[in-house]
Amino acid sequence: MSSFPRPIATTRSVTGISTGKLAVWWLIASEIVIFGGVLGSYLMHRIGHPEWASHAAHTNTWAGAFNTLVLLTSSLFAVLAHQAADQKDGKKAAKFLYLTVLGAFTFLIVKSIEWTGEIQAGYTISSHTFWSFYYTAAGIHGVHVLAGAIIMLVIASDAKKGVDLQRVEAVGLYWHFVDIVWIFLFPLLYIAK
Amino acid sequence: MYRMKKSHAPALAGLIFIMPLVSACHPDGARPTLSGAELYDSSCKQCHGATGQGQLGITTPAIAGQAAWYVEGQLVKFRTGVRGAHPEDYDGLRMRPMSQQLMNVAEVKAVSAYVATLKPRKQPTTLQGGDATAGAGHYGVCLACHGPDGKGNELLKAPSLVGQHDWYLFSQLKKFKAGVRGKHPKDLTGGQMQPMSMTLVDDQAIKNVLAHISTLSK
Amino acid sequence: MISKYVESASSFAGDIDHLIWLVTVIVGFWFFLAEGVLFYFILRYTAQDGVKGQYITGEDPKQKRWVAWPHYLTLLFDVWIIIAAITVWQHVKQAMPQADSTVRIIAQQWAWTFVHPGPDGKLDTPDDIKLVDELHVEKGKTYHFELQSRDVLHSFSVPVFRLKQDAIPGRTIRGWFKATMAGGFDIQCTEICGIGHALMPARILIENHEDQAAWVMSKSPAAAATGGTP
Amino acid sequence: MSSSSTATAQAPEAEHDAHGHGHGHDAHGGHHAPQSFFHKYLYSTDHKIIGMQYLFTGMFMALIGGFTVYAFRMQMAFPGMSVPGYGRVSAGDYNALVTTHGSVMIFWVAMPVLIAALGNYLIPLMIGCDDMVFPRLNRLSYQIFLLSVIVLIASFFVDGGAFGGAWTSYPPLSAKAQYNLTPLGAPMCLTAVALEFAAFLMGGINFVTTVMNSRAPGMKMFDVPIVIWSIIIASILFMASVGPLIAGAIMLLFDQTLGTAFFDPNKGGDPVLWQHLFWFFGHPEVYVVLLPAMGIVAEVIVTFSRKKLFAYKTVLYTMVGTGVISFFVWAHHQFVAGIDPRMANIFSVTTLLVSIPVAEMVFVYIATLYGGSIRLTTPMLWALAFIAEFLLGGVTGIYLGSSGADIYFHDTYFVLAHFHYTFFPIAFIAVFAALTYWFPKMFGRYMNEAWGKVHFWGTIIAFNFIFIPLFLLGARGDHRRIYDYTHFPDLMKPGMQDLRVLATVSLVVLLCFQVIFVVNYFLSMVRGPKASANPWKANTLEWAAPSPPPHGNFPDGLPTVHRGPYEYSHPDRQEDYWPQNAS
Repeated sequence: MSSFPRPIATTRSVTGISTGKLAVWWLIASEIVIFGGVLGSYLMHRIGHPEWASHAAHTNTWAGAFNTLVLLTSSLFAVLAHQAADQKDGKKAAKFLYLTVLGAFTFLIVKSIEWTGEIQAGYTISSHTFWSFYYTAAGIHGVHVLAGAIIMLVIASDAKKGVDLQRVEAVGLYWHFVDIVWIFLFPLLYIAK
Repeated sequence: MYRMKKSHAPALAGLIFIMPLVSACHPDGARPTLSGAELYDSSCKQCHGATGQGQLGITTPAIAGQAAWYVEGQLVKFRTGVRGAHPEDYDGLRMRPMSQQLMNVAEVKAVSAYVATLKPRKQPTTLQGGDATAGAGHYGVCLACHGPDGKGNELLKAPSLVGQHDWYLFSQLKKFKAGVRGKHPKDLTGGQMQPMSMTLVDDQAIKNVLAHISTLSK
Repeated sequence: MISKYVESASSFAGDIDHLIWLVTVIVGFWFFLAEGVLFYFILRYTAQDGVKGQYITGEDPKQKRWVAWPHYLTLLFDVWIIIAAITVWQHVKQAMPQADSTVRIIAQQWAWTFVHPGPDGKLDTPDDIKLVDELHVEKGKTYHFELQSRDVLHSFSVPVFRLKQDAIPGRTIRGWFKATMAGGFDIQCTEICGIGHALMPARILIENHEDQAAWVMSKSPAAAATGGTP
Repeated sequence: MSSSSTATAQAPEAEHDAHGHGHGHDAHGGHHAPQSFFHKYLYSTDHKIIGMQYLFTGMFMALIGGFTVYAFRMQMAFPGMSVPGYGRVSAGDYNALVTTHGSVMIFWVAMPVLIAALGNYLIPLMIGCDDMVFPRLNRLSYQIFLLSVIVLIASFFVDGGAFGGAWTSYPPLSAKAQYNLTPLGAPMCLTAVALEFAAFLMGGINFVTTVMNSRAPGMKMFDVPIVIWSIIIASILFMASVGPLIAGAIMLLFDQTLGTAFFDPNKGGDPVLWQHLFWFFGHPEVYVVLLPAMGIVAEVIVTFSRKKLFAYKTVLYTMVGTGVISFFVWAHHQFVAGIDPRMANIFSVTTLLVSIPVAEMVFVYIATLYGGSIRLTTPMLWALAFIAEFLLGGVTGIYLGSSGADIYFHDTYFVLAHFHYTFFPIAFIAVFAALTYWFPKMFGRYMNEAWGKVHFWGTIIAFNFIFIPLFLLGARGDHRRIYDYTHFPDLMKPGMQDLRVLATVSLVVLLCFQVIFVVNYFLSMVRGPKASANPWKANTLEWAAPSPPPHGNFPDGLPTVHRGPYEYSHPDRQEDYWPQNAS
């Protein structure tokens, strides 16, 4: 696809913000309302059903806390990758992006171990509405983590060659957003008991 | 560019002419009779299935191969509120409006004849714990009307039991026993069935006789 | 306006009809005014040879008031309608006057079951009268209803009462009505509830005191034992 | 060479010569070897081709929507008849047809044509650049949309048939196969809608960033034509409102397929939650399609009345205001749905408030006509008809927003007639205005005016004869989604069935007149007289490009903007128009 002719439109920047970054901001805006819908519905149910706490008690708070830490660390790497990209150091940016991806996969692995345990204990997506929300909200978030990891791998391989370094910042923005969503999910699904 | 400015007046006039003309072609009354197969496709298939085998998920019975006189009789009962109008008869209340999709008695007859041509099938057993040998004894009461082979008897207005789902027969026997089915004063055949169902004293007896009935169909 | 075509058979039907009439007058005025001006402009300013269009920006406050004033007026009329609408709404849906009797309405795919309290006037007693697709009420009595559903959403609608309320499975929704006219009318389901949605018509039979009493007696357990329809 | 990548194969070569063949746009030179049909039309990243793809897909879906309405209206007028071309419409068929009609017309006709097709075609042309900023994302968006169309159409043919629980898909009916009897149709319909949302989210992000970042030099915020603004505001509205419904759709899909109980009251779920999620999107959605229609009408009436748009900024602010208020009105669909009755009071107030910006928009358009030099061309007739017809749709909304009156009107034919008086002007009248107005630009030829007017009058008159009877029926208590009224004695009173027959006959007349349009449209593409670059003498930038515009849009270099889009009949000018790019 390298022969793809870029229209002149892509080179303009009336707002002064790069187009890619602008698009990521809009993407984040539309994602906020999606997660807002899930979390809003969950909160409404949760407030109406205090007895759900007995189900929430079976979530693995330590795994959740560890994952929070993993994501926060990976966000730090994303910031470092952005800094490196700003200094036009593609190799270094790629290195930090790979570390971010490592964080993403650690998160997913911990998550899958956690879920396996819970499903074996009989808490499946259809066993109770709390668990339906638990798997749905975390599942949608997990898909975002996976998508972010794949995009970062693509961008890192470009950045290594010094191509499209401005994308490092854009994907970093997206990654911070994914982290912030988790910051909301963690207390709502794990801590509130 | 604007040369056709004056053209909308004739078009308008033409249209005002067309409207009542079209309205005059009132195709009401021209109600073509549909074939039994077409009626079945449009009104029965969605619940009873293309081959008339019924579905457990929506508690519709197998109707394939049931005699035309019986299907017709039951459809008429549903349409007139003789069957399926008891407040506790959840499934019957679902069937009653569906039977009213048929526009007239001719359509009821046509669709009944079509249902009779569908092939009955042996249905999988869903009830556990039925004793067929014990059930054979209970079946003695049923035998008089439904026949030793369970294929029913038109003279006695007894339907065929062959190829029917055991869960459906179970629920209907329970309804007869509870007076949810067959209690309507105009339901003469249902009224005959009601005391017969009382000979099956408990759920175990019902399961036994159903186990026997399932051996009748192959 | 509405009552010319659909009888007005409840104590609040007149209020709703009056509200509809008020809205009709107000929006009718605006509608015909706007259409009139629109058609006048179209005819008045059709292109003529040698006449150029005028250059009006519409940004000048003097010009803007031609849209600003109508706009303030709409706001004023809106407030009027809102006040009238909320008054009616509160009377019909929020206030619950003292009930003389209570009926239970159970919707299902695709039938209505009406539970009447029977001779003792109380629900959940053995003499309750359960009827499918037939609701008997007495003229002039205030009824509360308890609306339930056994499966999906339904909506209990009695056009002659101007009354409508959705039934939600798992909940009991309460409301009230007071019939003011004897007769038999349609009850409709107005929330799509599956393929039999069109085939769950029911009738409401509004009876005078004597007829109602006679009907209750005929349905009492004693009468049923001697051969009443179940 | 550039003609090989123009929007249509029959692009008049002479047109290009008139503008000089020195297409100096840099990025494109030399890249395009002659492309195969597949590459050119199915795999193109050119915004004009993608716009046409959306347009023609939308037109095709309108045929499906039109056929379904024909089938079920025939059943209502003549219960039990074997509808020519369909057969007996059973109760189940009827529900599936109504559901398909509703979702197709909103999600697969109004949305793709008004937002995606016109947005794609017009945005780069009207802001003076050569393409969207993310052409490949644009292509992906169309491909996902096409997939959603395929999934939807496939759902008509699966076991159990198409979903029949209305386009609102309220659970528990939609959540369980035992209730809706369409075990495959229901999840497929929901999947198709979700895919379509994904496609439009991509498109929306693309539109907004393109307009923000890639406007022509000199084009300030208030130099952007209203139609572009309206598409952008609509895209933002869509992005901000669709999230909860996407979340809800995932939850409902899990309820259907995985056995969760988000909306199942027997297991701790709440069916009313879906209604909130749905209408939180569903009501802004009305304005998502209304605003582009309003924008189109603005463009057409200024051009054919040779007038500056009255109070440009006011129009813009009312559009934004409508958008903002539309987020606070959703529960007016649920007045009698079992919500807390006190909530109805709040939503009644907010709902009536929406009437203010919308009324102001209409006032402004009427004021624009004042002192104009009005030419009643086909596009102008459509635009004026939009205002005239939409007014009735708008004022009847007041009845439904007034909580007290809605108790009676809720879910009757009155509601149906009301929203058809808004949606038909939006999705058809305004679209016809757009298609006829931009036809010379899209295909370099004129449409036939005489047949255009026949089509116009046939459509408008028949339209009113469909829905005025339905208003009357609604006022008489006729409720919606009933396939056979003969079971309701009160709904079969004298005259009521005649009104239903009148509506159906008018519908058939309306559908017949559409044949005229289709023939005129496609025949004019090849046979119509050739059009110049700016046949209507309009100001906006798309008319500075050749007709049809080649790949890259502006072969003489991208334009620079010197003034606002609506400088018609300026006193300092001899000519009654003043293009935005003229120095």
